[in-house]
Amino acid sequence: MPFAVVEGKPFTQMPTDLYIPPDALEVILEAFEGPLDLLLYLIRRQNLDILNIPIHDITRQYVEYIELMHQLNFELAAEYLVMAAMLAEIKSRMLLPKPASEEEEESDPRAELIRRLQEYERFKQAAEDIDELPRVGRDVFIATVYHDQQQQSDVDIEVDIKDLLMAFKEVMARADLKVSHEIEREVLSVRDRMTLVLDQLMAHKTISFYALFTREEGRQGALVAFLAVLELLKAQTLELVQNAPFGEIYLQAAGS
Amino acid sequence: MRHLEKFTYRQQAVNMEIKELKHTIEAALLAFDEPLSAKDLLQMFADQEITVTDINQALNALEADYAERSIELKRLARGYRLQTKSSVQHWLQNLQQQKPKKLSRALLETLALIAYRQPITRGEIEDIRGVAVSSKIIHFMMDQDWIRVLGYRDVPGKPAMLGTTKGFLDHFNLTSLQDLPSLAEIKDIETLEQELDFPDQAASENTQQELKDES
Amino acid sequence: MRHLEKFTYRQQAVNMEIKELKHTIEAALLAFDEPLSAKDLLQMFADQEITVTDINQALNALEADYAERSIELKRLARGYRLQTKSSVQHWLQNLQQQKPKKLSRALLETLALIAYRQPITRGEIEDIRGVAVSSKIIHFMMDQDWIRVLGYRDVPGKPAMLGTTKGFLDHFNLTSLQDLPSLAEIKDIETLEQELDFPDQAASENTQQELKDES
Repeated sequence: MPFAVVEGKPFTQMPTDLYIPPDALEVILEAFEGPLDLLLYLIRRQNLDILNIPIHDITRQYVEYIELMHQLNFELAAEYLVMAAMLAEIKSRMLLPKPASEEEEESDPRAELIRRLQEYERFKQAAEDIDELPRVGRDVFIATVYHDQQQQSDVDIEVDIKDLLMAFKEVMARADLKVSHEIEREVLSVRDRMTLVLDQLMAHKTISFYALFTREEGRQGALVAFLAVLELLKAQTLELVQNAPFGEIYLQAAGS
Repeated sequence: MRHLEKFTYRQQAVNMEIKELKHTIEAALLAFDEPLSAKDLLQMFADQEITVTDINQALNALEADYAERSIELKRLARGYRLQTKSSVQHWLQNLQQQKPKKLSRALLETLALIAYRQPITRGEIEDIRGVAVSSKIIHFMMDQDWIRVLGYRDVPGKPAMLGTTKGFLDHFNLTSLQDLPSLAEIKDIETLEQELDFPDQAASENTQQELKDES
Repeated sequence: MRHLEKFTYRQQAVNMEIKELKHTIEAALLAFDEPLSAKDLLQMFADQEITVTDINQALNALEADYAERSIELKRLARGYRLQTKSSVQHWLQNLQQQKPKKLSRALLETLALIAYRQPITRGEIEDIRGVAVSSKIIHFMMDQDWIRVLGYRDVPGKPAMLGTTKGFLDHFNLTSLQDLPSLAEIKDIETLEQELDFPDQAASENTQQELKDES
């Protein structure tokens, strides 16, 4: 079974020659889902028993691979290096002489690694099994017929403002923006105003800059309107035009 | 599907029986939302020796099959479509009423971002959410008159800027966008939620139910 | 539809014939995207004297009707759904506009861990897979309504515990989590350790020999 296909050529063995084209390595790296996957591959490739890993050979092969990556300045996930260190540690522990007559027998240093490899392997298999399940859109399609929506009495849509708020909270938490993105009333009113300005532009193509400000709104209102225009300018959604020096300033949709 | 399995698609000059053809065409009409034209159906069997006459014969047979059933084959300008007969409308309406449409999480998040961050482009929504926004969602919200295009940004691709409508405010009983709670206020709901601390699935569902009841 | 038209929904004590019932249920299953439960179907006929037995009888009859056709009645977690048989997939894919995206191994492994080990945190998934889980994968699966947050573990950082949804079962054609393919056996480490014992002297010498060769 080839573990990688490079330029149409299947690779059934880890390349042994000195020079490997960098893109080939990239393919190799992408073929593995992490250090456990790579290790599992090295073990399976040689038909070795997972319960009795020749830790020396495996460590050597693993480190060779890592070094090759390193030499080619390939950015290697830290997990690969952690595994290399773990293998080296197991190897050194296995080289130590067996404690003569200790009260408690020390367990095989490989045990933890074997447990992890086995655990990973069964989920790797489970993933393949899940991929085999008949999937909607790939293997089967949901059978539907057209159903006239017009004839239906008002469709009830189950959504209330709380659902919407929770959705917003979650999506913002997820965006993981370190900058505080408190939505303050003021900010929102600027956004509200931005929408209003765009509305006017849709209706009139150009509007006078000064028409945006009304006496009734007071200073606060003027500030909000001004900030809205600045925001829209920043977002490249509108342009300011002036036909003559000191002439009236107009707003128009960008690119119009 | 004995007949179907008998040949592979590589084989030429094998004619499907009309019955198989009929069942396959039926499956195609049921599988796709859009009407299928005779040309589409022919294309489906491109590697078979199927003619327009065969297709028409199969469609006629299908139509006859549906005579006593509650769906029918409709010939539209764009092609063929299966649809429910109006005689079952009453029953379907019963079902419609007791099964209010639930909005998907993707839709709710998209709508929330549009409400709070308008004017916002689809690309910006995708950046924040980290996943693509489907056109289906955008169209649905436009059909519901919750969102609209406010204008176009003057950058390559001229992306549309989306914003909410009056219909959105009406639906959520808001007088203006400023009535939307601030993020700080939303966080209070979050604290409330955490205090409840749901230990398992059942409890989690319970909590959501309570939240709904509360409102 | 002679029988259906004979009565209006206001009339009581009129029993639909099983055949009519069957056709109406079929139309309902085809009219809605979501699976319909037996309860949904019962409520659809709330004004009729229809029992669960009738519904089941009709569903069985439907199932039999589909035996030689290219669609099938599938019983899923949320209810019944009609879908195309995988045997016609070859033909249908000729008409499929967008080929379905292949799911990445990273996604499938993460999904497998969530499905078999729920509730599970992202950290636990990373421990088993030995690599970081990308947020993109988690978000994508949440968007598809395959996974959801079941709650938060009461440890520092309050990590979210993830689990699968009914949408996951529906998408992968499963009735319940018990239908998942069984996990491979893990060989018992306790017995393993006893068997292995420490490498004896010979093996140890061997290793040292190898070390020498290497240098």
